[in-house]
Amino acid sequence: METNLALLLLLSPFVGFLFNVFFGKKVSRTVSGAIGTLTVIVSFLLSICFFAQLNQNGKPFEISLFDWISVHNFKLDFGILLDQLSLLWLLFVTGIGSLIHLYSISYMHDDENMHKFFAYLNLFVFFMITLVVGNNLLVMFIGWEGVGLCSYLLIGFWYKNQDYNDAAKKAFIMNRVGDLGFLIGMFVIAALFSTLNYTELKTAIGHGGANAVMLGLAALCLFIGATGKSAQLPLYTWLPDAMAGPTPVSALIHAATMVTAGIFMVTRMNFLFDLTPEIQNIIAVVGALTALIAASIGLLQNDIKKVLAYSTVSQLGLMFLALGFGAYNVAVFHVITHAFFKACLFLGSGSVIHGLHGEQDMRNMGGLRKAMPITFWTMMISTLAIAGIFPFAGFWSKDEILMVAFEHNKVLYVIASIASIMTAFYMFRLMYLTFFREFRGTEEQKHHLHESPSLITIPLIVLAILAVIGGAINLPGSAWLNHFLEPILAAKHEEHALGTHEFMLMGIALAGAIVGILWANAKYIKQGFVPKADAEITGFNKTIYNKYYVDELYTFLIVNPINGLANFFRTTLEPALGKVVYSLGTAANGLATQGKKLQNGNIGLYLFAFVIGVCAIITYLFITHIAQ
Amino acid sequence: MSPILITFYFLAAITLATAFLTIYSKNPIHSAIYLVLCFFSIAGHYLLFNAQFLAIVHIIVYSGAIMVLFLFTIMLMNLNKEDEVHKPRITRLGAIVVFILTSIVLVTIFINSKTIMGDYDTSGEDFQSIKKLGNVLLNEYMVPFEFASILLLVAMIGVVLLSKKEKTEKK
Amino acid sequence: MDVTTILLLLLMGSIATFLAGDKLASKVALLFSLGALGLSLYLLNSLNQGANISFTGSWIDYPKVALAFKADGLAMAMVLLTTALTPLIILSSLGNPFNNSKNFYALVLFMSFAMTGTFLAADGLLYYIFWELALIPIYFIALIWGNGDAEDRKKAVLKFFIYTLGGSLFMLIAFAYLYSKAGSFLLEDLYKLDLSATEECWIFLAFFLAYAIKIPIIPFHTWQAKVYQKAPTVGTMLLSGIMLKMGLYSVIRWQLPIAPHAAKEYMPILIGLSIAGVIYGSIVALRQKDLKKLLAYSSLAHVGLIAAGCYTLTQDGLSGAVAQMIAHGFVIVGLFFAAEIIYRRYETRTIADMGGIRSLTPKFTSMFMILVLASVALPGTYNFVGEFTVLYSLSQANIWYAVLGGTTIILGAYYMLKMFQNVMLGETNAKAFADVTTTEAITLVAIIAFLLFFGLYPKPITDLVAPSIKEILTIINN
Amino acid sequence: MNNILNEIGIENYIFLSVLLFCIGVFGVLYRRNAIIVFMSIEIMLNAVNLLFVAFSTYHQDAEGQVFVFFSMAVAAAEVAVGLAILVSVFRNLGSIDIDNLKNLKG
Repeated sequence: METNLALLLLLSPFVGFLFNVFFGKKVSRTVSGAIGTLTVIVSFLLSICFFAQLNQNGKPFEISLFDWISVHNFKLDFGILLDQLSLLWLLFVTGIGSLIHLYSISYMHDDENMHKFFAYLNLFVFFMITLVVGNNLLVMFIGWEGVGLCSYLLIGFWYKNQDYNDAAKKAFIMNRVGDLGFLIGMFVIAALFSTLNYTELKTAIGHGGANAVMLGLAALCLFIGATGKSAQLPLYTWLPDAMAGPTPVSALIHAATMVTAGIFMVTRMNFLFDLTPEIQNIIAVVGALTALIAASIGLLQNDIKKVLAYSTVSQLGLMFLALGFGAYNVAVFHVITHAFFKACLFLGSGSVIHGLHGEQDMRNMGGLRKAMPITFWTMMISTLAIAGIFPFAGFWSKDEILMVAFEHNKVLYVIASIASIMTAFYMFRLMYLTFFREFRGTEEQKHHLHESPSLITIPLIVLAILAVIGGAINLPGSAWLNHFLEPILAAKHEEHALGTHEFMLMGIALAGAIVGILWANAKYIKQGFVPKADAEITGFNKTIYNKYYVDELYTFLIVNPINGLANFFRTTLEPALGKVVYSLGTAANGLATQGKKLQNGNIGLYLFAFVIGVCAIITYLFITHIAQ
Repeated sequence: MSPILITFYFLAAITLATAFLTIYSKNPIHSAIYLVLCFFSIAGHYLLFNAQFLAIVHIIVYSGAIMVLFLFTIMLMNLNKEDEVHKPRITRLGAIVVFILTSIVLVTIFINSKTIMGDYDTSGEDFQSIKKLGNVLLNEYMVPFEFASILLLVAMIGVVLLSKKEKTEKK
Repeated sequence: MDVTTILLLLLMGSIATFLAGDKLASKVALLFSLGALGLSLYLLNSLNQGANISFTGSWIDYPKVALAFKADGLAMAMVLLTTALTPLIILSSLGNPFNNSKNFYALVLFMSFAMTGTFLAADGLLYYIFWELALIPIYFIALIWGNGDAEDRKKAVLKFFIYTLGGSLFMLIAFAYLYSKAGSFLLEDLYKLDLSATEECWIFLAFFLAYAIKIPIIPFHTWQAKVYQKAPTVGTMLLSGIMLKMGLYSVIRWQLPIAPHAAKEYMPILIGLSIAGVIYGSIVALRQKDLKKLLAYSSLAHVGLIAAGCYTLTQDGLSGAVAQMIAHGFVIVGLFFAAEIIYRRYETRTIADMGGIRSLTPKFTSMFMILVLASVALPGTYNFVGEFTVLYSLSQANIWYAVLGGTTIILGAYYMLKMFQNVMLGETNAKAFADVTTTEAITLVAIIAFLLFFGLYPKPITDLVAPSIKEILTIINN
Repeated sequence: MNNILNEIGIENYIFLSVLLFCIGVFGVLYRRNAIIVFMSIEIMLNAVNLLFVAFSTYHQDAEGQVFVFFSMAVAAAEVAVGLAILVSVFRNLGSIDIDNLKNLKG
């Protein structure tokens, strides 16, 4: 029974995918959307069932479905593991997934390929569930690559625009760089422990005795995989470009779920990372730097979705910071709250874009507060949450990260704090530019301003509520999440007793957030500043606006050399190699030409050659005869 | 020196001299005549061996038939003039060098190989009379003998065909 | 009932196709190829039940050549690859009108016959005969029914023919030498031979030359791209789908067990060359303007990885290589067929002339997409199973092999997706593009179904192949 | 009957034959006139024939003489055909200078 339910949980979105692929075109758009949504809701409900069951007996549920790949030292089966971590992820993946599916029914209604959209979305949920529920690394890898594929398909959903396709391709390829790291990490682990199964690995690693260098290598490689999927330095540049996809996609894949896969994986393998402090340090530094750099880029972006994208990168950086300190539960906490408010923000921005018929540039927005009150209020709540204002969800989770940072490393703490001040600033900049003062768009657009339909606003409201109360799952003191995750995490983490120390840190964080907000307020409300047109941006601002020219740098350092090499190979080396082969033939030809000259038809010459040859042969025979 | 040895040297000298002159004369007719002399001297050698049958056949076939053919051909081609251009000097030099080389090689080989000295067997049997040869030819070598006749026949037909005027090709 | 029946059936099919006349040729050929597929499945079944389906008979007394066919799991896997791909290839060609189609299809079946023989032969000379026999039909197929400028084609095909033949002659020399040592060409006798180190080196190199050209491993690949481009798509499929595998299979069956010590000694160089091929092929593919040439270079990259797997001399490497061979055989046939489908409609193979096909033909797009993804070894496709196992075996030998070989998953994604984007996506092309016909769809769906099924459940093939590989490995390690 | 070789010695005949043969070779190389070349060939054949007869006597056996007989038959046929060819060459080319006969040139 449980097996069947687990299979249903896994396969339900896949059924939705199949339906939409084969019949989606025949049924009406609403039906295809409804079925797509329903299948995800089924998974969500089942996740709740399993969750309730786990809460009761605390026993993880693990089954092996069939043998998959076998190599000489171990067999890999295709198995499902439903434990605390995977169920937690399942809950918010399918939960937020259902909301976003619901939202998409309305959002994508005018698109002729809506059934495809839902097919891909369902496929994504399926792969995401696979990623989460797999009982070994390789099954996770299926999901890992699968969500990458869906991300590719959905970023390039409007495939007629080659820029979007480029963005999709970029996302896929950068992810694949990480995937190679993941693969290598798996190879190292498999070579060391002859298994990829989590439970077996945990015991095996627990026994110790493994080569520390190899363990470090494995951890590093896995982390490289995580940087690809979770958009960390140096592989983060694909995520802002990924905003080319439809907004629900950005909300679901590039904010709430897929990009957290890296955190999931690191948390999953926490017993490995705990043994490799050097790698943990690297993770922490990478996370902090990512948070800072992405936040600073976000300061000056004018595309509403780009701002959110950099915000996502920055928040992911904070989560990795926590992971680097071994505070897995804190990272998971932030993942969950972040999923709530970031999804809400993206959906809200989608609602705005929907209302403005595709306009994404904040310079052409403004004053939408009155026209779109629900969107405004839900987004406002989420913005407060992400800025870390008490008592919204983001406050609690972010505060914990900062506290952990403070404990371990003061420098990283400062960096993270600066990043969160920046976050507060750019988020409120976004809000002010979008919703306050007068509308700056065309008359035509102004005329059509309207609040979005209820299918769009309901998910917004739900998510906004969650953004308010989400912090409750791990309030200091009660710390339900910490307890819940205890069986998963190898190392025990001490509770933060709420002393003065902690209150002071909370106060500092809150003050920082308020400083950021006031700064934004002064600049965009009081002064009424509107960002300049692209051409007028100068100086350091220009560097930031152009994302520190990192894309250009990558193009210059990696893409161009490879393309140059490809051109060199194609135009120079290939023909040269071909010529080498041909030269054998040419040599034979030359020999023949020379040989032909001997055959000149001169009988006298032939006779000479003949006689001399006879003499030579006779002499040879004679000499060998004598020698005997 | 026995008379026989003197005869041998005499004949050998004639053979070599005429053979050389055959090649050396500029006029083909002269060459042919020297060649006839050469053949006759070789027939003399055969007689020295007491091979009468061969000597006769040799004179008939070579001096009679083959040389007549040569002479006829020379006359047919009207080659009795001394109009032949000699080969380039280098070729002639080369020919001489090769001649010497070949001679040296062959002579050295025969010198170096086991020379047979002293008494030679004399079985006393008759082995080269016409009667004996006829027996051998028509018993043991009957088939090759018949083939030789076929060869000559074919050669004859071939010659006729070859020397026929090729009317069809000219058209 | 033994494996000779398959060979006979294919040979008879070839003759029957020739006699059937131009109108019926394709149908007769299809029928016989399906028959061969059925027969090989039946034989596979009896092999699984423990029946002996090998065949040994005498043929020539002096030199001693036996008519020996060895049908173990490995050989049967390759035979099945051949007999399964042949009907698909014939099916794929039904949309093309060929002049003299009776000759064409007879040659296709004959080639299938020769390749099957190569996979089965257990006698050196017999094997060599089949090996060279396979070259003749493809030469004519590419020469007579190929595309592009006739002079250019002639040059490319002649180069291919002489080049591969030249390489094979070294193998013949090696066989002659082995015969002088063993007094027999039989596989088992050759396995038992005790060669000195120098002898092994020379034998190994002679074999290597033959196989490196056929596979091809860089820098012996120069014939490949041009021939793939110039040959008719059916020829390209036969070449890339099956014929390349002849080289790889022979490495496992002949080269490694006969000269194991040399293989061990040269291992770093061999793997290095193979991996260089992976990277080189991928990079060259990036900038190809011709669709078929791009696929040719992608094929170069993939077979490089397979060869690297073979030369690791481990259980994983070999079984991964076999899996990858089969997967690559299917996927490359599918991809070339996709290129052909586009060619049928647009009459071009230049990537720049395509674009925007997706909006016109959703079904074809999906199938093409799946093939592209299989080619970049997305988990869930059989290619992933192969690539994973091969890379794993490489990582066991040296982690850097796996890192360098693994660049294929990045570069492969790069060039394949770039190609897909330029061919299928973008603004709608003004030209009409009819969606796939039924036969085209059947062919593609069959390939995709195979790849996906075994991608999730590769056990049957792994189990089939594993005993033979174990046997070969014991010979290698003795 | 006394063996004649007892008085002359086989080696004399061998040297004679060798020299005669070499003169033939020399003629073949030295002359351009095809007829003379043919004559040289005849000289070489005769050199061999002479040796045959000498050895026939040496062995006291008829076989050598039989071979001379056959060799003569072949020589006769050869000369007949050869001369016929020369005649036809002369008719076509107007010359029998072997340096002019270059039709074999590849």
